[in-house]
Amino acid sequence: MNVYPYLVAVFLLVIGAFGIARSHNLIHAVGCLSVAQAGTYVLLLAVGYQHGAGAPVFGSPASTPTRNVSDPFVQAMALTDVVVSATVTALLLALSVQIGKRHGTVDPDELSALQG
Amino acid sequence: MPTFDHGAADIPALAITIPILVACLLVAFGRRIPRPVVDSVALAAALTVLGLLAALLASSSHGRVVSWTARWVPEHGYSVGIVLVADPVGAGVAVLAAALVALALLYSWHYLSSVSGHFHALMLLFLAGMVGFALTGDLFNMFVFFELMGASAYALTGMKIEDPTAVQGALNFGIINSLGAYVSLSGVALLYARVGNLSLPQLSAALAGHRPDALLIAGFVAVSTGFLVKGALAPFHFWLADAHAVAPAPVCVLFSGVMVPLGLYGALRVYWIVFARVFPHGEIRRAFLVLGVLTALVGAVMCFGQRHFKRLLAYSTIAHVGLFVVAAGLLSASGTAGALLYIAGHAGVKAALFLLGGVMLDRYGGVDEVELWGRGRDARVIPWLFVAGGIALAGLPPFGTGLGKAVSEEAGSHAGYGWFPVLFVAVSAITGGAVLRATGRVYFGLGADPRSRAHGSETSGSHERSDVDQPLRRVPLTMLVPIVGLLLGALAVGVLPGAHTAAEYAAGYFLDSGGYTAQALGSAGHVLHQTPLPNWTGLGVGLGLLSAALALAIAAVALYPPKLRVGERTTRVARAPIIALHRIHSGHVGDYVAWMFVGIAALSALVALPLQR
Amino acid sequence: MTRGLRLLLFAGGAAATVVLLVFGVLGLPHFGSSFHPYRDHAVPAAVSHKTANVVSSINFDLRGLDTFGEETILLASVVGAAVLLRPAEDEDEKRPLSGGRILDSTRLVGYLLLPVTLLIGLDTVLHGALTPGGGFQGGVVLGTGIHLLYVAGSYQALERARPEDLFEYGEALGTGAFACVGIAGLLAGAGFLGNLLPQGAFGSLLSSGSVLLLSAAVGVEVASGVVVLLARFLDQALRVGKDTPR
Amino acid sequence: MNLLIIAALTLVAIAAVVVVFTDDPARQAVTLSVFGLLLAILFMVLQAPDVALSQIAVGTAVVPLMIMLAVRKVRGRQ
Repeated sequence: MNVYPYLVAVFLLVIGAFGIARSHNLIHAVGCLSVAQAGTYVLLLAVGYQHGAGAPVFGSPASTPTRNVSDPFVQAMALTDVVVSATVTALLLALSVQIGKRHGTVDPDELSALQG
Repeated sequence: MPTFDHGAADIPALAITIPILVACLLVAFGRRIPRPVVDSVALAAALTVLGLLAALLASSSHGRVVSWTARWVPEHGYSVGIVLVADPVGAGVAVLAAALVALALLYSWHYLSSVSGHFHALMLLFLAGMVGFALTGDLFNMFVFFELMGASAYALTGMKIEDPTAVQGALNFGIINSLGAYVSLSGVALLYARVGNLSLPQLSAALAGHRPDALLIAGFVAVSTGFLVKGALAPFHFWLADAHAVAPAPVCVLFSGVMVPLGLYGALRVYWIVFARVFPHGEIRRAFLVLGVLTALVGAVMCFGQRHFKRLLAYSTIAHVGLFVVAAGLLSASGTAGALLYIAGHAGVKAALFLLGGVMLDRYGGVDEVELWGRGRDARVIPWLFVAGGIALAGLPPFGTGLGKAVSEEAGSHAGYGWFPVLFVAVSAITGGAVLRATGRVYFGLGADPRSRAHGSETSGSHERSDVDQPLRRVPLTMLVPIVGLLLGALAVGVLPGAHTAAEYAAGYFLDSGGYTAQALGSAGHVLHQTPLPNWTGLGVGLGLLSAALALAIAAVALYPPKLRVGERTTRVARAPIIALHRIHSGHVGDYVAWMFVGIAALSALVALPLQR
Repeated sequence: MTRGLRLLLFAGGAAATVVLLVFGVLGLPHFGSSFHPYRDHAVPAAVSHKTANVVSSINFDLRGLDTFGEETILLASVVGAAVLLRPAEDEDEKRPLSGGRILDSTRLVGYLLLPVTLLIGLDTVLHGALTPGGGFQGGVVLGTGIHLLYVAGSYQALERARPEDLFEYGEALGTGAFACVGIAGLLAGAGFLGNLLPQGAFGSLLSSGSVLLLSAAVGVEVASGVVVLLARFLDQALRVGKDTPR
Repeated sequence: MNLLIIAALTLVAIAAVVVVFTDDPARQAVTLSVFGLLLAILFMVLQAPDVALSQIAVGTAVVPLMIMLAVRKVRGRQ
C-alpha cells in the first residue's frame, strides 16, 4: 500500500495519453490531456505527503510554526501546474474550435491536410 | 561568496523581464497606437535584450555569472531559492534567440496586420521564455519556461486562423509538446522526492557518484522526454514538420533556428550537470548516437521527398537535429564544440531559407515547387540568395555550417567512429540538394515541367495562405535585410578567427559539472584554460567541398533524371520503404502520441538494459 | 495508420513506459515518509519573512521567479486565445442568444450568488499570505463569479459588466506589476523579486511584505485572464454564422 | 495508510477511466467536472488545501465550461 498513490499517478498519466490515442474528437482529446496532467498533480502531492502532519499553513496568529507539516514545495508546484494547465487547455480548445470551423470536422481520422 | 561582478549578475533577470514588460505594454495599448510605433517598440525591446545578453556573454567568458533570485544564497550548500547561471553556452544560446527575434521582427514590419500588437507581444513573450530557459539553473524553473515557450509558440503557429492547415499543425504541436512536458514533470517529481531540491547544482551535488538505480533511470528518461520532444529527436519529431510548414515564416525562423536546439540544450544541460556523474558515459553515448542517426536519416529521406518548400525545410531541420545530437552525443568537448558551431551556422542558413520561403509565398501565393515551376524566372536577386542558402546548408566552406560539420566529423573520427564523415556528408548533401532542386524548378525553370507527373496525396502547399494582405510586387528592404544579414551571420561563424577556439572553450564550461555545481553553491569560479585551435583543416575543407558538389549533383539528377534501365519491379521495391515512411508521417495526433511512447520505450531500453548487466 | 495498428503501437510503448515509471516509483521514499529537506528549510525561511502560509511564501518569495514565469504563461495563453478566437476575415456578425428560457429561480440564484462569490474571491486574494488561498484561487473565483450573470440569463448585463478592453488592461497590469516588483528588488540590491517591503507582525493581514502585493497582482491578472478567456469562448459560441467550412 | 486516502485515490482512478471513455465531448465536460471535484477532495485529504481550492475553481468550473462552449461552437457549425 505504500506505493498505491504513486501507481495511481502513473495510471492517470498513461490512461490520459491512451485517451488521446483513441480519440475520435479533438475536444475530447484535449479533455484527456487534462486527465494525463492530473497524474502529475497526484504524483507531486503524494511525494510531499507526510503521515500525521498538517497543511503547511499556520492559520491563526496563535498557532506556532512547526516543521510537522506536509511539503509546501510540491504544493506550490502543483498550484503552478493547475493554472498552467487551465490556460494551455484554453489555447488548445481555441485551436480545436478553429479546426472545426475550417475543416468542418474535429475528428482526427478525417483530417488529412498534413500527410507525408 | 563567489566574487562576481554585480552588474552582470543582474542581467539574466533583466533580460527575462524586459521583454515581458514591453509585451504587457503592447497588450494594453497595441491596438490604439499606429503600427510603425508597435513595430519599433517591439524591435527596440528585442535589441535591448540582445545588447544586455551580449554583455552577459562577454562577462561569462571570464567565468560563469551566478545569481540567486531574491538573494536566497545557499547556506551550508542548501538554498530554497532559484539560481540563474550564465555560462558561455547558456548566454550564447540566449544571444542567438534575441538576435533571431530581432531579425524576425524586422522581417515582419508589414506582416499580419490583423493581429498587430498581439503578434509582437507573443514574439516578445516567446523570447522571454527562451532566455529564461537558457539561463535558469533550476529544474522546475526550466519546466516553467519550457511551458512559456510552448504556450506562445502554439499561438504563433496557429496565428493564420483562416488557414486550415495552420490550426491543425498548431494543435498537433500543442498536444504533443504538452504531453511531453507532463512526462518531464513526472520525472521532476521523482528526482525531487529523492533529493529534496530542484536546483541543478544541488541535484548534482546530491547525486554525484550515486548508483544508477531504477528511480534515477526513470527520472532521467522522463525529464529528457519533454526536452527531446521539443528537440524533435525521432520518434518524437512528428509535430515539427506540421508546425513549421504552417507557421508564419518569421516564426519558423525562431522554431528552427533556436527553439528546437533549445530542446536539445535542455536535455544535454540536465544530463551534464545532474547525471554525468551518475551514468556511465558509454550507455548514454550509444543512446544519443542511435537516436541521432535515426533522426538524421528519417529527416533526410523525408526532406528530399517534399514539394512543399517550408515542409522540405522542416524535415531538413529534423535531419540536422540528428547531426547535432550525433555530434554532441559523443559526450566530448570537441563533439560538443562541433554541435555548437553547427547549430550557430545552421540557425543563420535555415532562418534565411525560411524567410526566403516566406518571400516565395508572399510573391506567388504558394510554396509548392511543382505548381510554381518556372514562375520565378523574372526575379533577379532572390534566386541567388536561395542558391547561396542551399549550398550553405550542404556545408560549403567557409559557411558556419561547413565549420560545424568539419569539427563534428573530426571529433567523431577521432573517437573511433569512422562513419561520421559519411553520415554528415550524405545528410547535408541530400538536404542541400533538395533546396537546390526546388530553387532550380521555381526560379530557373530547370528540368521537365513536373506538373504532368505529379501525384497528389502529399501536402503540396499550393493552398497555403499568404502572410501579407496583398501579393508582393517587389521585396521590401525590411524583408531583404534580415535574409542577407542571416546569411552573412552564418558566414561569419565560419570566417571569424577564433570561432572554433571559442566553441571548444564554451563546451569546456558546459561539460564541467563539478565546476558548475561548486560555483553555483558559493565557491569562487575558476577560469578554464583556452587552447587556440585553427578553424579549418584541409580535410574539413575537402569534405565540405565534397558535400556541396554532391548537393549540386543530387539536384541535377533530380531535375534531369537519367533514363536508367531498371525494371518496374525493382523501382517498386526500392520505393516501398520510402512510401511507408511517408505514410507514417500521417498528421494524426493519435499516431504521434503512440510514437511518443514508443520513443520513451526505446530511450529507456537504450539506457536501462545495458545497466542491468 | 489504422486505428488498430495505432492502439497496438501505443500499447507496446505505454507498457514499457509503465514498467519504467513503476520501477521508478518503487524507489521513492515510502508514501507518507518524513523526508522533506526543502520543507525543513522553507518553513523557517517563510517565518523569517512573517508569512504564515508557506505555500504562498514559496510562490511569491522563495521561488517568485516560477510564479512570474507562470503569470507570463497565463498572459501568453490569454493573448494567444484572443488572437486565435478573433473573428476571422470571412465571418459574419454575432447573433444574439436566441431562445433559452431561464427559470426565475435560476435567475434569482445567479443574482444572489454573484456578490457572495465576488466577496469570497476578494477575501481569498487578500488573505493569501495567511490562509489557504491567494492570487490564483481568488482570481479564478472572481473571474468566474462575474459569469454568474450569464447563468442569471443576462448576457447584456454580462457584457456591460465586463468591457473586454478593461480586462485586457488588467491582464497587462497584473503581469507588469509583478515585473516591476521584481526589478525594484534588483534596484534595491535585494535581488530579483527580493522581498523588501516591511513585513509586519506574523499572522496579521498586512504581514509578509511583498508577498501580499504580488498575490494581489496575480489576483488581478488571473481574474482578468479568466474573464477574457471565457468572454472569447462565449463570444465564439454565440457567433454561429453561415461561414461554411472550406 | 489512511482509508480515506485510499478511497479518494480509487475514486479518482475510476473517474479518470470514465472521462477517457466518455466519447461525446459534451458529456465529457460533465464527467471531467466530477473528476475535477474528486481530485480536489483528494488534494484536501493529502493536506494541500491551497491546491484543492484552485483545483475546484479551475478543474470543476473553468475548464469544463470552456469545453462546453467549444463543443457548442463546433456543433453549431456541423
